[in-house]
Amino acid sequence: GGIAGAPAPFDKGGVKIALIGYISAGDFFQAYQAGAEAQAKALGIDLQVFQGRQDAAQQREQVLQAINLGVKAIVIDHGQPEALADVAQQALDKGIKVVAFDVNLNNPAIPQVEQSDHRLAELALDQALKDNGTAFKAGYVYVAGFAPLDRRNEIWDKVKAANPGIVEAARFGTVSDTTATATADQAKAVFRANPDISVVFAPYDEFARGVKLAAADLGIQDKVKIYSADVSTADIQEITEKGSPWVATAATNPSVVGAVSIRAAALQIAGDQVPHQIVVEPALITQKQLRDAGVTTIDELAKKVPAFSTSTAVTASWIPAAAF
Amino acid sequence: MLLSIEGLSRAFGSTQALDAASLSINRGEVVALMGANGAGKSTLVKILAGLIEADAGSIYFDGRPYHAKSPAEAAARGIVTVHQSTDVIGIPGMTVADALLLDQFADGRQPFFLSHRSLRRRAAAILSDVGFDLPLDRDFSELGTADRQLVAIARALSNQAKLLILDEPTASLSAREAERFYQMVRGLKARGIAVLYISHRTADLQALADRVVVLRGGRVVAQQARPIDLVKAIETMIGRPLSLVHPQRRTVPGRPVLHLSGVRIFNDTPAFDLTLREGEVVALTGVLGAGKSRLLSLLFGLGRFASGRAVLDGAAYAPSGPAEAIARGVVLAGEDRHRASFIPAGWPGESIASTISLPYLRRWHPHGILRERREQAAATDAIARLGIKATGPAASVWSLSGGNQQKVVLARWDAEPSRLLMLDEPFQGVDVGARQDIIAALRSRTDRATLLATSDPEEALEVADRVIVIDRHRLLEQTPPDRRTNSTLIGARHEELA
Amino acid sequence: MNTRRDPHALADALPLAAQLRDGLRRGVVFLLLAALVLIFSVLQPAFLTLANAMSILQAVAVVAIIGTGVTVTLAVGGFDLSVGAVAASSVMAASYAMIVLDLGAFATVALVLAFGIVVGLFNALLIVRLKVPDLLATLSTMFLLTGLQLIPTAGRSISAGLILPDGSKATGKVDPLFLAIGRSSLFETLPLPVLLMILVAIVLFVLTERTRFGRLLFATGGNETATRLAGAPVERLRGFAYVLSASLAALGGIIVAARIGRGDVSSGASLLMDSVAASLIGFAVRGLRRPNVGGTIVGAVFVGVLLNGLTMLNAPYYTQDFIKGAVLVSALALTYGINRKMR
Amino acid sequence: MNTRRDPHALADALPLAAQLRDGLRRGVVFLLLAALVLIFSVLQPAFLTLANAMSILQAVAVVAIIGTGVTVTLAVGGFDLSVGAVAASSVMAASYAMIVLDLGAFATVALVLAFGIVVGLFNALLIVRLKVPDLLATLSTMFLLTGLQLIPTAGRSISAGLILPDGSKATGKVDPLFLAIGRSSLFETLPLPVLLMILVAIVLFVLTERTRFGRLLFATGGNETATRLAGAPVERLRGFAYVLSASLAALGGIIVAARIGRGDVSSGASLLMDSVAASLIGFAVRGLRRPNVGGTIVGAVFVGVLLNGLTMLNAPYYTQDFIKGAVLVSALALTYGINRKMR
Ligand SMILES: Nc1ncnc2c1ncn2[C@@H]1O[C@H](COP(=O)(O)OP(=O)(O)OP(=O)(O)O)[C@@H](O)[C@H]1O
Ligand SMILES: Nc1ncnc2c1ncn2[C@@H]1O[C@H](COP(=O)(O)OP(=O)(O)OP(=O)(O)O)[C@@H](O)[C@H]1O
Ligand SMILES: [Mg+2]
Ligand SMILES: [Mg+2]
Repeated sequence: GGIAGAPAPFDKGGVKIALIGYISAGDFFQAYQAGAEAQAKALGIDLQVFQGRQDAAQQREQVLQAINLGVKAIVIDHGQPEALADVAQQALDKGIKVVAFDVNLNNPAIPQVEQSDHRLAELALDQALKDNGTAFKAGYVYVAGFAPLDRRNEIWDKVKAANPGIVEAARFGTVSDTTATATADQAKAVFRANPDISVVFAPYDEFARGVKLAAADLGIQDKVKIYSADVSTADIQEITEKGSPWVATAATNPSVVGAVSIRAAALQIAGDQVPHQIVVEPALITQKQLRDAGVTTIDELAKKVPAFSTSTAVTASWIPAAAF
Repeated sequence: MLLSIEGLSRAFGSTQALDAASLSINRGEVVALMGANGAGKSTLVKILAGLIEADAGSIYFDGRPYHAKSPAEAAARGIVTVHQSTDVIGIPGMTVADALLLDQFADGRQPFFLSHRSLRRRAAAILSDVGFDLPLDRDFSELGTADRQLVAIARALSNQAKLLILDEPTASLSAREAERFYQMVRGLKARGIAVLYISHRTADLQALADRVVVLRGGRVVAQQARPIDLVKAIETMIGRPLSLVHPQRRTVPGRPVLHLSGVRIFNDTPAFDLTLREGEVVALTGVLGAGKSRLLSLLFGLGRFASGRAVLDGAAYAPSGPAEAIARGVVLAGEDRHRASFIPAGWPGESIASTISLPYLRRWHPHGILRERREQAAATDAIARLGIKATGPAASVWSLSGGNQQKVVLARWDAEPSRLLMLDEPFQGVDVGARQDIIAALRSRTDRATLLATSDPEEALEVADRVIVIDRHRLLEQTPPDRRTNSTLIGARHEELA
Repeated sequence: MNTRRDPHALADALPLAAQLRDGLRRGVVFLLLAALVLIFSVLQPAFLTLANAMSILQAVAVVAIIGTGVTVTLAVGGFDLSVGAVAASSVMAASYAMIVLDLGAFATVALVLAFGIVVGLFNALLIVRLKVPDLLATLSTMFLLTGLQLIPTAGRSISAGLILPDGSKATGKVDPLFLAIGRSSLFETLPLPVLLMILVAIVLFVLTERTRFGRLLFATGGNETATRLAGAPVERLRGFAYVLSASLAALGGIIVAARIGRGDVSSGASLLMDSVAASLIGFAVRGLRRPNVGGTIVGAVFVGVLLNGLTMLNAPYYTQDFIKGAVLVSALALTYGINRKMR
Repeated sequence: MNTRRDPHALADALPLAAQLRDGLRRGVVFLLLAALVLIFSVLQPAFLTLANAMSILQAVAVVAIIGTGVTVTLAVGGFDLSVGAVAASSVMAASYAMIVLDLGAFATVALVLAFGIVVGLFNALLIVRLKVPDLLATLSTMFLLTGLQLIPTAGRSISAGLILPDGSKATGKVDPLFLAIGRSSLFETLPLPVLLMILVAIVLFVLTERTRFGRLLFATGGNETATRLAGAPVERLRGFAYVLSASLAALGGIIVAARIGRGDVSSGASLLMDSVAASLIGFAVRGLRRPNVGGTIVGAVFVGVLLNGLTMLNAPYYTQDFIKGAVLVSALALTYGINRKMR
């Protein structure tokens, strides 16, 4: 059924939208998808989800498939711009609306939803500078080739350049089935080789968990501080644990981003204008804040930190709020 | 002179397999190379075939020096070989037709593009040239040892060879195929093709050899041209006199061990009875594919009789598999040693000692932990008793000559007492001297029944108290006890059946 | 005239039931495939269109091409674990050639194929000359390449404007002609990668199943000693198989690079798994129970149809792997499990 | 797949040069290991400490344990591709048991090990009863599990407070006793996972190399027909190998779960690759050229030392894979390449 009072075609319902993801596994993407699905349900949208499975060629193929299926709009969630730009243009040519999340398709007709990795990194690093001053020995966890990490890396480079007192004593990191434990194994070697590291910037929660595990194994939890990005229920528990060296993380709520992406698509279908740049502001979440508020899960976080749970970006009176 | 070999030597570790051997062959001549197991015959063959290299010595072939580094090079010079091992003839998973044409694929005599029909036609042509009968579309792995030898022979004969080397090609052929094979070799000889021939069957040598060369310990110790005194040659070869006396039949047959009543091998084959008694040696003979191996494997629990009843030592006997058969005291030495008995080279369990101990691990290592000494002792004993030529119990079976490998198989099943010992083609490649010793040992045991399958009627007569002919899966005749007078009769019977 | 009793040739003279069983065994993959197509078409009419069929083939083309290479190494009794890494590093090599070295499409393709051949020769050297077991040799090549591909760019993906480790900026760009390899279609219907897949399939099918060369490849895998004794150059045959599989993997990498238009850092692990899966499923096709090129292609298409159909039905990604596994298990159980009574 | 030595090759006692060559061949992995330790200790004194040695062992424990299981399947002539997926789904199963089913540490461990055994039996069923080729059977099990592990939680990872697909909230939490499996140390020095690895290694080393049972395992892998004809229950032996490898993979999963303290979604592909690598490198240890438990452990430690040392020296991550591959290739070339003159 449709929504009474909504502009066409949402008054009748059954609008087809495709959500084409690049990365399928992992909490972030699950939550993003769940948010998108919830918003789609609230809008009576028939959402077709394609799984990119980290395969850029396949994701490109799926855009073509979505065009063949006759959808009204396509939401592209991450991916490789080079692989997508021309097929996105094909979709536009066929009158299909396109929304891109966290992948810069560099096309004025495509609104860009962003959780702003730059902002994430800035928030976390600002807090690190506030806590530790501008001169300290740092460990940095980074693996190149992952777009969000690469963007967060740009900020790290900038902050280092601006604060010559920050010494990057070691750079490590690994992405595998067991990212957290593999990173922990590396972190232990790093801490042994560089006992004077006091700050670790781990801009991905799996990395942060690995570093925390290493610090616990070595019994140096009180000597280091970990700053990260992203958050999940398990992360909250680790951050608030007694003696945890993980002191702050910066994050957006992926479900909110998912809902915003769908709303951007829906508004376009209804004929409204949406801004080209739609930024969902991340929030800084500190250990102190969490402990003080007694937050233990992501839902409680959403309830207690409203900035984390909703976004007023791109919405309209006829769009019902999604429940997630 | 087609081939002349001067001072050829080759050592494997501490074993001097060939020790300055010299030999020559003329065009159109059939030279029999004789020698006890481990004398160095196959080593010589392998060097000529381009499989291994000599340490010293020179070879001239067809007027030019010869130094083949691969089988392909040997074939290009006109030397074609049938090797002793039946494991190296065809490919499991490919058809018999493919096996027949394998070297034609390799040397380009076949067209690049193939069709199933032309392939089959060419393979059939090869078979009809030699007059053998083989199922062309069957998977090669399903062929028995004898059929495999036929494939190898047919393939070799289809080649344009100047020198044909045959290393025990007839070890498990029956009289009929062997006779057909003799005709073929004579035909080649008439066309001027030279043949270097290795066999432990005196019948072969008598039928074919123009000249014999006797090898001992890697050296040529004697040569004889026609007329050939085979007994003398054999005595030179084994280094002791040959006792030509057949062992006598024991007068007292013991208690029955196994009794079969009304058994059928297949649903539509006739039923038969059979009783085997303690202390007797019974030989089962018949043409190739008659069902000898099948009967033995059914008794060993590899499949079931279509009907009928078996009783072992008074209790019903219907083994579900080799494990149960062995537990009941029924053991089988299979006819294809590579497939049925040996662990591959480089893998734990390839040594002589562990090859012998494999069925007895529970008995010899009762606490589960391996006691190397127990099996070393058994192997040392076997090496001495059967005259196995080896560097020791820890030597790999793959370092043994063909005949010595076969002795290891026999030693395995002789290492512990059993009720019924079954041997399928037990003397393949075993030299005359060793065979006599083994036969004597087999016959000296009165605590078990022995049933052996052989395609050679002579051999059956030589070893058994009783000879049973099998044809198309039925037992045909149990010959009366006096074997010598009946030898011609069995031979005739054989011909008639074939 | 064969008068002998033949326990294994019973199939031709046997009851109808057994013949049916045998037919089922040979046809089970095709039956399952037909069933899938039927179900998906009923539930989602858009499934059974020419465009979607081409999408499916397009999606499986790379895996099928790499899979045929793996199949050839399986045929010679080996196993190439490095194909995924070769394909992944070919993607990097192609992008590097264009973006950093500023080469054109032809030079790039030639360079990447040459790279594949070199890797194949390296594998062949390890396996044939140094006698390193196949799995071991290709596994180390896999690690080598997984690392090697990252070194020229210090782990970064390659796209226009890349900053090189020495701080300078790459000046080249991706040649549109190169992109056409992955993105253009013949007569607006047949995507070029699909055409390449069909060509590779035909050539390799004929080569392996219909020529004496193919016989020797299988013979080498079945019994290397016997094949050498028959005078075949088994070493060269095995070497050939590895060079072929690495070249095909490089071709697969070229197609991927042309489709995504940049050099993306990836381990190639999923390409390896998927192409191995295709060649292994191929064993079951036509009940052959051995590596075969035709089966590999069918296997790849089979998985492609399954995943495409499930996606169209909006099945969550985590059920897709499970269903893939379940369908695979049933196909195998039917192919191998049936007919066991006959022995 | 051809892991066996040529039946016509030999290695008997020979002159001094040959003996030296042979010694080098047998010791090359240890020599390389010693060289690595030396270099790393000189460049970074913190490397050669007991604590760091324990860190290295801790890092390789899971891979080593899973690798020994793979080794046993290699010994019976098979290959278990499903171990990575079994370990990954054991991580999920352990967390599910505690967080959703609210079980304690003991019940959880029992449940996960039982899960491993069931998967092993399933593999054994496919391989031994239905005669599906090993690679094919374990590959499909891998796909099955990769999907299956995600279904109970709809693809989410599992931690306290998880929202189940039906909307309710999980009430359990991770038992601290369970976490101790991955995080506690004996006498403050020997981490429990390392202890487990040592126990597994000793038990399996003795079992495979020193008992009649081990002899039968290898015999089955060497020549199944011959082993059956010698009266051994080859089917049960092969089944045992798969049950063992799946159980060890489940144990590996338990350790991972206890280290990370939650159920993380992963395919297990890198666990598979690393443990296969360990068992294959094991071939080269002591020049055995065959699967062996001792070698597998040494192989895992070898890779662990390399990666730990390189990390300490701050070698960029992208060079590590390459160096790993290069070191592997040299070890292989030396182990297998030497001594070829003897033919
Ligand atoms: N690969 C090998 N490694 C070690 N020793 C070997 C090898 N091949 C042969 N030998 C040894 O060389 C000697 C000669 O073996 P060869 O195979 O030439 O004997 P043969 O005359 O063919 O014997 P048979 O009649 O039993 O076949 C034997 O002592 C054998 O053990
Ligand atoms: N284990 C087996 N596997 C495959 N085929 C077999 C097996 N045993 C026997 N056969 C085939 O069954 C038929 C009956 O042969 P069987 O081996 O019993 O006869 P045989 O008298 O021993 O002859 P042969 O001299 O060929 O061994 C032959 O065609 C043989 O190839
Ligand atoms: Mg010989
Ligand atoms: Mg027989």
